[in-house]
Amino acid sequence: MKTRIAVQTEPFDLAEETARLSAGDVTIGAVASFLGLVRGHNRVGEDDADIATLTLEHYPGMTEKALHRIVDAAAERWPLQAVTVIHRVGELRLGEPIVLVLTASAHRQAAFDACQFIMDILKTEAPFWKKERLPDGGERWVDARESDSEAAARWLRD
Amino acid sequence: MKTRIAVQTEPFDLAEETARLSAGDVTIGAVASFLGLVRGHNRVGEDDADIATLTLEHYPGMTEKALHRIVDAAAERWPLQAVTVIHRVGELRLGEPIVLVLTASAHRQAAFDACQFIMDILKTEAPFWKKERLPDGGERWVDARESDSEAAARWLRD
Amino acid sequence: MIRVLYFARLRDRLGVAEEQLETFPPTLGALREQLAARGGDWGEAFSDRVLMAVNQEMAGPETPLADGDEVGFFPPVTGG
Amino acid sequence: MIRVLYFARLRDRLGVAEEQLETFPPTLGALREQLAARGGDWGEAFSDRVLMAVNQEMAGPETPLADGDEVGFFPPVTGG
Repeated sequence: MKTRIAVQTEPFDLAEETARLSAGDVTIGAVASFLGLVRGHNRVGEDDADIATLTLEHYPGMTEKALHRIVDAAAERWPLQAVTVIHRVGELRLGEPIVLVLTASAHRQAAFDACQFIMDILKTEAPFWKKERLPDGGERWVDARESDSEAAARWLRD
Repeated sequence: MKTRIAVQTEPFDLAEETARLSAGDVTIGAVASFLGLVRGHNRVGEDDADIATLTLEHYPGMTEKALHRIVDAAAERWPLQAVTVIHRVGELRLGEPIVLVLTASAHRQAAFDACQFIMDILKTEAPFWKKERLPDGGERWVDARESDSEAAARWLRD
Repeated sequence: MIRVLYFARLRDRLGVAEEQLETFPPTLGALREQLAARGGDWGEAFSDRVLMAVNQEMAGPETPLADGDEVGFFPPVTGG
Repeated sequence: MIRVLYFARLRDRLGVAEEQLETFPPTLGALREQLAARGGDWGEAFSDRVLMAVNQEMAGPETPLADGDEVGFFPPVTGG
Protein backbone atom coordinates (compact mmCIF):
# COMPACT_ATOMS: atom_id res chain seq x y z
CA MET A 1 0.00 0.00 0.00
CA LYS A 2 1.21 3.50 -0.88
CA THR A 3 1.28 5.55 2.32
CA ARG A 4 1.98 9.25 2.77
CA ILE A 5 1.89 10.76 6.25
CA ALA A 6 2.92 14.32 7.06
CA VAL A 7 2.72 16.65 10.06
CA GLN A 8 3.49 20.16 8.90
CA THR A 9 2.87 23.87 9.44
CA GLU A 10 2.44 24.58 5.70
CA PRO A 11 -0.90 24.29 3.88
CA PHE A 12 -1.31 21.36 1.50
CA ASP A 13 -2.49 21.24 -2.10
CA LEU A 14 -5.64 19.14 -2.32
CA ALA A 15 -5.51 18.54 -6.08
CA GLU A 16 -1.81 17.65 -5.97
CA GLU A 17 -2.32 15.26 -3.05
CA THR A 18 -5.23 13.54 -4.79
CA ALA A 19 -3.30 13.23 -8.06
CA ARG A 20 -0.27 11.85 -6.21
CA LEU A 21 -2.45 9.31 -4.38
CA SER A 22 -3.97 7.72 -7.46
CA ALA A 23 -1.29 8.40 -10.10
CA GLY A 24 -0.55 5.43 -12.31
CA ASP A 25 -2.75 2.94 -10.46
CA VAL A 26 -5.74 2.03 -12.63
CA THR A 27 -6.99 -0.49 -10.05
CA ILE A 28 -8.25 2.49 -8.00
CA GLY A 29 -11.94 3.18 -8.60
CA ALA A 30 -12.81 5.16 -5.49
CA VAL A 31 -11.14 7.94 -3.50
CA ALA A 32 -12.85 9.07 -0.30
CA SER A 33 -11.57 12.11 1.51
CA PHE A 34 -12.05 14.16 4.63
CA LEU A 35 -10.96 17.74 4.97
CA GLY A 36 -11.18 19.39 8.39
CA LEU A 37 -11.35 23.20 8.50
CA VAL A 38 -11.02 25.78 11.28
CA ARG A 39 -14.54 26.79 12.22
CA GLY A 40 -15.39 30.29 13.40
CA HIS A 41 -17.07 29.25 16.59
CA ASN A 42 -17.04 26.42 19.06
CA ARG A 43 -19.34 25.19 21.78
CA VAL A 44 -18.15 25.96 25.30
CA GLY A 45 -20.42 24.41 27.85
CA GLU A 46 -23.81 25.80 26.91
CA ASP A 47 -22.50 28.72 24.88
CA ASP A 48 -21.27 29.24 21.37
CA ALA A 49 -18.31 31.56 21.18
CA ASP A 50 -16.47 33.10 18.26
CA ILE A 51 -12.83 32.29 17.84
CA ALA A 52 -10.10 34.30 16.13
CA THR A 53 -7.40 31.70 15.48
CA LEU A 54 -6.66 28.10 16.37
CA THR A 55 -3.25 26.82 17.44
CA LEU A 56 -2.39 23.15 17.11
CA GLU A 57 0.22 21.68 19.40
CA HIS A 58 1.47 18.13 19.03
CA TYR A 59 3.91 15.59 20.46
CA PRO A 60 6.65 15.53 17.79
CA GLY A 61 7.68 12.02 16.86
CA MET A 62 4.73 10.38 18.56
CA THR A 63 2.23 11.99 16.17
CA GLU A 64 3.87 10.43 13.11
CA LYS A 65 4.08 7.04 14.85
CA ALA A 66 0.43 7.20 15.89
CA LEU A 67 -0.70 8.16 12.37
CA HIS A 68 1.29 5.31 10.82
CA ARG A 69 -0.25 2.85 13.27
CA ILE A 70 -3.77 4.10 12.53
CA VAL A 71 -3.20 3.83 8.77
CA ASP A 72 -1.73 0.32 9.16
CA ALA A 73 -4.80 -0.72 11.18
CA ALA A 74 -7.05 0.59 8.38
CA ALA A 75 -5.05 -1.35 5.77
CA GLU A 76 -5.58 -4.55 7.77
CA ARG A 77 -9.35 -4.06 7.78
CA TRP A 78 -9.98 -2.87 4.21
CA PRO A 79 -8.38 -3.49 0.79
CA LEU A 80 -6.68 -0.13 0.18
CA GLN A 81 -4.30 0.86 -2.60
CA ALA A 82 -3.18 4.16 -1.09
CA VAL A 83 -3.68 6.39 1.96
CA THR A 84 -2.60 9.97 2.64
CA VAL A 85 -2.87 11.69 6.03
CA ILE A 86 -1.67 15.29 6.42
CA HIS A 87 -2.16 17.12 9.71
CA ARG A 88 -1.14 20.71 10.23
CA VAL A 89 0.29 22.21 13.42
CA GLY A 90 0.91 25.77 14.54
CA GLU A 91 -1.39 28.76 14.30
CA LEU A 92 -4.25 28.55 11.78
CA ARG A 93 -6.81 31.13 10.71
CA LEU A 94 -10.55 30.68 10.25
CA GLY A 95 -11.46 28.53 7.26
CA GLU A 96 -7.93 27.11 6.90
CA PRO A 97 -7.51 23.34 6.48
CA ILE A 98 -6.40 21.39 9.56
CA VAL A 99 -6.36 17.81 8.38
CA LEU A 100 -6.67 15.84 5.15
CA VAL A 101 -7.33 12.10 4.92
CA LEU A 102 -7.47 10.44 1.48
CA THR A 103 -8.20 6.74 1.01
CA ALA A 104 -8.08 4.90 -2.33
CA SER A 105 -9.62 1.52 -3.05
CA ALA A 106 -11.16 -0.44 -5.92
CA HIS A 107 -14.64 0.08 -4.44
CA ARG A 108 -16.31 2.92 -2.63
CA GLN A 109 -17.43 1.24 0.58
CA ALA A 110 -13.88 0.31 1.57
CA ALA A 111 -12.67 3.83 0.77
CA PHE A 112 -15.47 5.47 2.79
CA ASP A 113 -15.13 3.14 5.78
CA ALA A 114 -11.34 3.45 5.94
CA CYS A 115 -11.53 7.25 5.72
CA GLN A 116 -14.02 7.45 8.59
CA PHE A 117 -12.07 4.92 10.65
CA ILE A 118 -8.83 6.88 10.26
CA MET A 119 -10.53 10.15 11.27
CA ASP A 120 -12.35 8.59 14.23
CA ILE A 121 -9.23 6.93 15.63
CA LEU A 122 -7.05 9.98 14.88
CA LYS A 123 -9.47 12.12 16.91
CA THR A 124 -8.92 10.01 20.04
CA GLU A 125 -5.38 8.61 19.69
CA ALA A 126 -3.14 10.99 17.75
CA PRO A 127 -1.47 13.45 20.15
CA PHE A 128 -2.66 16.82 18.84
CA TRP A 129 -4.25 19.52 21.00
CA LYS A 130 -6.18 22.59 19.93
CA LYS A 131 -5.98 25.96 21.64
CA GLU A 132 -8.43 28.67 20.64
CA ARG A 133 -7.57 32.35 20.67
CA LEU A 134 -10.65 34.51 21.17
CA PRO A 135 -11.25 37.92 19.56
CA ASP A 136 -10.66 39.57 22.99
CA GLY A 137 -7.17 38.03 23.11
CA GLY A 138 -8.02 35.31 25.64
CA GLU A 139 -6.93 31.72 25.04
CA ARG A 140 -8.33 28.36 26.02
CA TRP A 141 -7.59 24.72 25.37
CA VAL A 142 -10.35 22.86 23.55
CA ASP A 143 -12.03 20.09 25.56
CA ALA A 144 -12.20 16.57 24.17
CA ARG A 145 -15.69 15.54 23.05
CA GLU A 146 -17.52 12.52 24.37
CA SER A 147 -18.98 12.03 20.89
CA ASP A 148 -15.46 11.50 19.52
CA SER A 149 -14.82 8.70 22.02
CA GLU A 150 -18.08 7.07 21.01
CA ALA A 151 -17.25 7.37 17.30
CA ALA A 152 -13.90 5.64 17.88
CA ALA A 153 -15.44 2.94 20.10
CA ARG A 154 -17.86 1.75 17.41
CA TRP A 155 -14.95 0.41 15.31
CA LEU A 156 -13.84 -1.79 18.21
CA ARG A 157 -17.34 -3.25 18.61
CA ASP A 158 -17.68 -4.29 14.96
CA MET B 1 -27.94 25.28 1.55
CA LYS B 2 -25.50 26.04 -1.26
CA THR B 3 -26.03 23.46 -4.01
CA ARG B 4 -24.05 22.92 -7.19
CA ILE B 5 -25.05 20.13 -9.56
CA ALA B 6 -23.50 19.58 -12.98
CA VAL B 7 -23.61 16.90 -15.68
CA GLN B 8 -20.80 17.56 -18.13
CA THR B 9 -18.33 16.03 -20.56
CA GLU B 10 -15.42 18.19 -19.32
CA PRO B 11 -13.16 17.23 -16.40
CA PHE B 12 -13.60 19.16 -13.16
CA ASP B 13 -11.03 20.89 -10.95
CA LEU B 14 -11.07 19.28 -7.52
CA ALA B 15 -9.30 22.11 -5.69
CA GLU B 16 -11.48 24.76 -7.33
CA GLU B 17 -14.67 22.83 -6.51
CA THR B 18 -13.62 22.37 -2.88
CA ALA B 19 -12.69 26.03 -2.51
CA ARG B 20 -15.98 27.11 -4.10
CA LEU B 21 -17.92 24.82 -1.75
CA SER B 22 -16.56 26.24 1.48
CA ALA B 23 -15.61 29.78 0.45
CA GLY B 24 -16.63 32.42 2.96
CA ASP B 25 -18.56 30.11 5.27
CA VAL B 26 -16.67 29.72 8.55
CA THR B 27 -19.43 27.55 10.02
CA ILE B 28 -18.08 24.67 7.89
CA GLY B 29 -15.74 22.42 9.85
CA ALA B 30 -15.87 19.26 7.75
CA VAL B 31 -15.83 18.49 4.04
CA ALA B 32 -16.27 14.86 3.00
CA SER B 33 -15.78 13.88 -0.59
CA PHE B 34 -16.02 10.99 -2.97
CA LEU B 35 -14.21 10.79 -6.27
CA GLY B 36 -15.04 7.93 -8.63
CA LEU B 37 -12.41 7.00 -11.22
CA VAL B 38 -12.43 4.77 -14.33
CA ARG B 39 -10.83 1.49 -13.29
CA GLY B 40 -8.77 -0.59 -15.70
CA HIS B 41 -10.74 -3.77 -15.25
CA ASN B 42 -14.18 -4.90 -14.28
CA ARG B 43 -15.78 -8.10 -13.11
CA VAL B 44 -17.83 -9.87 -15.77
CA GLY B 45 -19.54 -12.91 -14.33
CA GLU B 46 -16.62 -14.87 -12.89
CA ASP B 47 -13.91 -13.17 -14.91
CA ASP B 48 -11.94 -9.98 -14.60
CA ALA B 49 -11.40 -8.27 -17.91
CA ASP B 50 -9.33 -5.28 -18.93
CA ILE B 51 -11.13 -2.31 -20.37
CA ALA B 52 -9.83 0.38 -22.72
CA THR B 53 -12.35 3.20 -22.26
CA LEU B 54 -15.66 3.80 -20.55
CA THR B 55 -18.57 5.66 -22.12
CA LEU B 56 -21.26 7.19 -19.93
CA GLU B 57 -24.71 7.70 -21.39
CA HIS B 58 -27.44 9.53 -19.50
CA TYR B 59 -31.04 10.69 -19.76
CA PRO B 60 -30.60 14.45 -20.30
CA GLY B 61 -32.88 16.50 -18.10
CA MET B 62 -33.84 13.61 -15.87
CA THR B 63 -30.26 13.22 -14.54
CA GLU B 64 -30.18 16.78 -13.23
CA LYS B 65 -33.64 16.39 -11.68
CA ALA B 66 -32.67 13.10 -10.03
CA LEU B 67 -29.45 14.57 -8.63
CA HIS B 68 -31.29 17.59 -7.22
CA ARG B 69 -33.82 15.32 -5.54
CA ILE B 70 -31.09 13.16 -4.02
CA VAL B 71 -29.25 16.21 -2.69
CA ASP B 72 -32.48 17.64 -1.26
CA ALA B 73 -33.17 14.33 0.49
CA ALA B 74 -29.68 14.45 2.03
CA ALA B 75 -30.27 18.04 3.22
CA GLU B 76 -33.45 16.91 4.96
CA ARG B 77 -31.58 14.20 6.88
CA TRP B 78 -28.37 16.02 7.84
CA PRO B 79 -27.41 19.62 8.67
CA LEU B 80 -25.43 20.57 5.55
CA GLN B 81 -24.04 23.96 4.55
CA ALA B 82 -23.12 23.03 0.97
CA VAL B 83 -23.20 20.13 -1.49
CA THR B 84 -21.59 19.70 -4.91
CA VAL B 85 -22.32 16.82 -7.29
CA ILE B 86 -20.57 16.68 -10.67
CA HIS B 87 -21.07 13.69 -12.95
CA ARG B 88 -19.33 13.32 -16.27
CA VAL B 89 -20.79 11.79 -19.42
CA GLY B 90 -19.25 10.75 -22.72
CA GLU B 91 -16.11 8.75 -23.35
CA LEU B 92 -13.58 8.58 -20.49
CA ARG B 93 -10.11 7.05 -20.35
CA LEU B 94 -8.62 4.87 -17.61
CA GLY B 95 -7.95 6.75 -14.39
CA GLU B 96 -10.15 9.70 -15.36
CA PRO B 97 -12.67 11.03 -12.83
CA ILE B 98 -16.31 10.03 -13.35
CA VAL B 99 -18.09 11.57 -10.40
CA LEU B 100 -17.39 13.99 -7.56
CA VAL B 101 -19.55 14.42 -4.47
CA LEU B 102 -18.60 17.05 -1.87
CA THR B 103 -20.56 17.60 1.34
CA ALA B 104 -19.87 20.36 3.87
CA SER B 105 -21.15 20.48 7.44
CA ALA B 106 -20.16 21.78 10.84
CA HIS B 107 -19.24 18.27 11.98
CA ARG B 108 -17.69 15.30 10.28
CA GLN B 109 -20.31 12.61 10.85
CA ALA B 110 -23.00 14.55 8.99
CA ALA B 111 -20.59 15.25 6.12
CA PHE B 112 -19.51 11.58 5.86
CA ASP B 113 -23.04 10.19 6.10
CA ALA B 114 -24.47 12.63 3.57
CA CYS B 115 -21.65 11.92 1.11
CA GLN B 116 -22.21 8.16 1.31
CA PHE B 117 -25.98 8.57 1.09
CA ILE B 118 -25.72 10.69 -2.05
CA MET B 119 -23.38 8.17 -3.71
CA ASP B 120 -25.49 5.17 -2.71
CA ILE B 121 -28.76 6.67 -3.97
CA LEU B 122 -27.09 8.10 -7.10
CA LYS B 123 -25.84 4.60 -7.95
CA THR B 124 -29.39 3.21 -8.05
CA GLU B 125 -31.59 6.18 -9.03
CA ALA B 126 -29.71 8.61 -11.27
CA PRO B 127 -30.15 7.62 -14.93
CA PHE B 128 -26.57 7.05 -16.05
CA TRP B 129 -25.33 3.93 -17.86
CA LYS B 130 -21.79 2.74 -18.40
CA LYS B 131 -20.58 1.03 -21.56
CA GLU B 132 -17.10 -0.50 -21.59
CA ARG B 133 -14.92 -0.64 -24.67
CA LEU B 134 -12.48 -3.54 -24.54
CA PRO B 135 -8.92 -3.50 -25.93
CA ASP B 136 -10.08 -5.78 -28.81
CA GLY B 137 -12.64 -3.14 -29.84
CA GLY B 138 -15.68 -4.98 -28.45
CA GLU B 139 -18.23 -3.11 -26.36
CA ARG B 140 -20.58 -4.11 -23.59
CA TRP B 141 -23.00 -2.43 -21.22
CA VAL B 142 -22.07 -2.73 -17.55
CA ASP B 143 -24.51 -4.74 -15.41
CA ALA B 144 -26.04 -3.21 -12.31
CA ARG B 145 -24.65 -4.63 -9.06
CA GLU B 146 -26.79 -6.23 -6.38
CA SER B 147 -24.42 -4.72 -3.79
CA ASP B 148 -25.40 -1.23 -4.98
CA SER B 149 -29.09 -1.98 -4.41
CA GLU B 150 -28.28 -3.22 -0.91
CA ALA B 151 -26.19 -0.12 -0.15
CA ALA B 152 -29.09 2.13 -1.18
CA ALA B 153 -31.64 0.05 0.75
CA ARG B 154 -29.87 0.48 4.10
CA TRP B 155 -30.72 4.20 4.12
CA LEU B 156 -34.42 3.38 3.84
CA ARG B 157 -34.25 0.98 6.78
CA ASP B 158 -32.64 3.51 9.15
CA MET C 1 -49.84 12.10 -27.93
CA ILE C 2 -46.96 10.93 -25.72
CA ARG C 3 -43.20 10.76 -26.31
CA VAL C 4 -41.50 7.48 -25.42
CA LEU C 5 -37.71 7.32 -24.94
CA TYR C 6 -35.51 4.23 -24.67
CA PHE C 7 -31.99 4.25 -23.23
CA ALA C 8 -28.74 2.27 -23.10
CA ARG C 9 -28.92 -1.51 -23.53
CA LEU C 10 -32.68 -1.40 -23.96
CA ARG C 11 -32.43 1.10 -26.82
CA ASP C 12 -29.71 -0.97 -28.48
CA ARG C 13 -31.85 -4.14 -28.32
CA LEU C 14 -34.96 -2.41 -29.65
CA GLY C 15 -33.13 -0.34 -32.24
CA VAL C 16 -35.36 2.61 -31.28
CA ALA C 17 -34.29 5.66 -29.27
CA GLU C 18 -37.56 7.58 -29.37
CA GLU C 19 -41.08 7.36 -30.75
CA GLN C 20 -44.33 9.30 -30.51
CA LEU C 21 -47.57 7.49 -29.80
CA GLU C 22 -50.81 9.14 -30.98
CA THR C 23 -52.91 6.80 -28.87
CA PHE C 24 -51.82 5.36 -25.55
CA PRO C 25 -53.28 3.36 -22.68
CA PRO C 26 -54.31 5.00 -19.39
CA THR C 27 -51.40 3.80 -17.23
CA LEU C 28 -47.65 3.29 -17.46
CA GLY C 29 -48.01 -0.42 -16.66
CA ALA C 30 -50.49 -0.89 -19.50
CA LEU C 31 -48.14 0.93 -21.89
CA ARG C 32 -45.33 -1.37 -20.92
CA GLU C 33 -47.52 -4.44 -21.58
CA GLN C 34 -48.58 -3.04 -24.92
CA LEU C 35 -44.94 -2.50 -25.96
CA ALA C 36 -43.90 -5.97 -24.75
CA ALA C 37 -46.69 -7.43 -26.90
CA ARG C 38 -45.17 -6.01 -30.11
CA GLY C 39 -43.28 -9.25 -30.60
CA GLY C 40 -39.76 -9.71 -32.00
CA ASP C 41 -37.13 -8.31 -29.61
CA TRP C 42 -39.74 -6.33 -27.70
CA GLY C 43 -41.10 -9.16 -25.57
CA GLU C 44 -37.66 -10.36 -24.58
CA ALA C 45 -36.32 -6.85 -23.91
CA PHE C 46 -39.22 -6.06 -21.58
CA SER C 47 -38.94 -9.39 -19.77
CA ASP C 48 -35.71 -8.08 -18.15
CA ARG C 49 -35.84 -5.59 -15.32
CA VAL C 50 -36.83 -2.26 -16.88
CA LEU C 51 -37.11 1.01 -14.96
CA MET C 52 -39.76 3.54 -15.95
CA ALA C 53 -40.06 7.32 -15.69
CA VAL C 54 -42.86 9.73 -16.47
CA ASN C 55 -41.88 13.33 -17.11
CA GLN C 56 -38.35 12.55 -15.91
CA GLU C 57 -39.40 11.17 -12.51
CA MET C 58 -39.17 7.48 -11.60
CA ALA C 59 -42.68 6.00 -11.81
CA GLY C 60 -44.54 2.76 -11.12
CA PRO C 61 -47.08 0.83 -13.20
CA GLU C 62 -50.10 2.58 -11.66
CA THR C 63 -48.91 6.01 -12.82
CA PRO C 64 -51.56 7.55 -15.12
CA LEU C 65 -50.55 8.81 -18.57
CA ALA C 66 -51.77 12.08 -20.04
CA ASP C 67 -51.44 13.85 -23.34
CA GLY C 68 -48.02 15.48 -23.67
CA ASP C 69 -46.26 13.18 -21.20
CA GLU C 70 -42.66 12.09 -21.72
CA VAL C 71 -42.14 8.42 -20.83
CA GLY C 72 -38.70 6.83 -20.38
CA PHE C 73 -37.84 3.13 -20.29
CA PHE C 74 -34.34 2.02 -19.31
CA PRO C 75 -32.29 -0.74 -17.67
CA PRO C 76 -31.09 -0.51 -14.03
CA VAL C 77 -28.71 2.44 -13.79
CA THR C 78 -24.93 2.03 -13.52
CA GLY C 79 -23.51 5.52 -13.03
CA GLY C 80 -21.30 6.86 -10.28
CA MET D 1 17.35 8.08 34.04
CA ILE D 2 14.08 8.75 32.24
CA ARG D 3 12.78 11.78 30.34
CA VAL D 4 9.30 12.98 31.23
CA LEU D 5 7.35 15.28 28.88
CA TYR D 6 4.15 17.21 29.60
CA PHE D 7 1.89 18.63 26.90
CA ALA D 8 -0.88 21.16 26.28
CA ARG D 9 -3.17 22.07 29.17
CA LEU D 10 -1.31 19.76 31.54
CA ARG D 11 2.02 21.44 30.79
CA ASP D 12 0.45 24.88 31.25
CA ARG D 13 -0.95 23.92 34.67
CA LEU D 14 2.29 22.37 35.87
CA GLY D 15 4.54 25.03 34.37
CA VAL D 16 6.93 22.26 33.29
CA ALA D 17 7.42 20.99 29.72
CA GLU D 18 10.13 18.42 30.38
CA GLU D 19 12.21 16.99 33.19
CA GLN D 20 14.72 14.22 33.70
CA LEU D 21 14.36 11.84 36.64
CA GLU D 22 17.52 10.11 37.90
CA THR D 23 15.49 7.65 39.97
CA PHE D 24 12.07 6.36 38.96
CA PRO D 25 9.56 3.74 40.08
CA PRO D 26 9.17 0.40 38.24
CA THR D 27 5.87 1.14 36.47
CA LEU D 28 4.12 4.00 34.65
CA GLY D 29 1.22 3.92 37.13
CA ALA D 30 3.59 4.27 40.08
CA LEU D 31 5.33 7.20 38.37
CA ARG D 32 2.00 8.92 37.90
CA GLU D 33 1.16 8.47 41.58
CA GLN D 34 4.56 9.80 42.58
CA LEU D 35 4.08 12.92 40.45
CA ALA D 36 0.53 13.48 41.75
CA ALA D 37 1.94 13.35 45.31
CA ARG D 38 4.22 16.35 44.68
CA GLY D 39 1.50 18.64 46.01
CA GLY D 40 0.58 22.12 44.76
CA ASP D 41 -0.93 21.99 41.27
CA TRP D 42 0.36 18.46 40.66
CA GLY D 43 -2.33 16.61 42.62
CA GLU D 44 -5.15 18.53 40.97
CA ALA D 45 -3.63 18.29 37.48
CA PHE D 46 -3.31 14.51 37.73
CA SER D 47 -6.83 14.09 39.15
CA ASP D 48 -8.19 14.94 35.69
CA ARG D 49 -8.10 12.40 32.88
CA VAL D 50 -4.45 12.13 31.81
CA LEU D 51 -3.21 9.96 28.93
CA MET D 52 0.21 8.33 29.15
CA ALA D 53 2.78 7.21 26.60
CA VAL D 54 6.08 5.34 26.92
CA ASN D 55 8.55 5.76 24.08
CA GLN D 56 5.84 7.49 22.02
CA GLU D 57 3.29 4.68 22.26
CA MET D 58 0.11 4.93 24.31
CA ALA D 59 0.63 2.96 27.54
CA GLY D 60 -1.28 1.83 30.62
CA PRO D 61 -0.35 1.92 34.34
CA GLU D 62 1.17 -1.60 34.30
CA THR D 63 3.76 -0.63 31.67
CA PRO D 64 7.28 -1.15 33.13
CA LEU D 65 9.78 1.71 33.01
CA ALA D 66 13.44 1.25 32.07
CA ASP D 67 16.50 3.44 31.97
CA GLY D 68 16.43 5.71 28.90
CA ASP D 69 12.67 5.65 28.46
CA GLU D 70 10.75 8.69 27.25
CA VAL D 71 7.47 9.14 29.13
CA GLY D 72 4.71 11.51 28.00
CA PHE D 73 1.74 12.77 30.03
CA PHE D 74 -1.03 14.70 28.30
CA PRO D 75 -4.75 15.50 28.34
CA PRO D 76 -7.25 13.76 26.02
CA VAL D 77 -6.32 14.65 22.44
CA THR D 78 -8.31 17.15 20.36
CA GLY D 79 -6.75 17.11 16.88
CA GLY D 80 -8.38 16.45 13.53
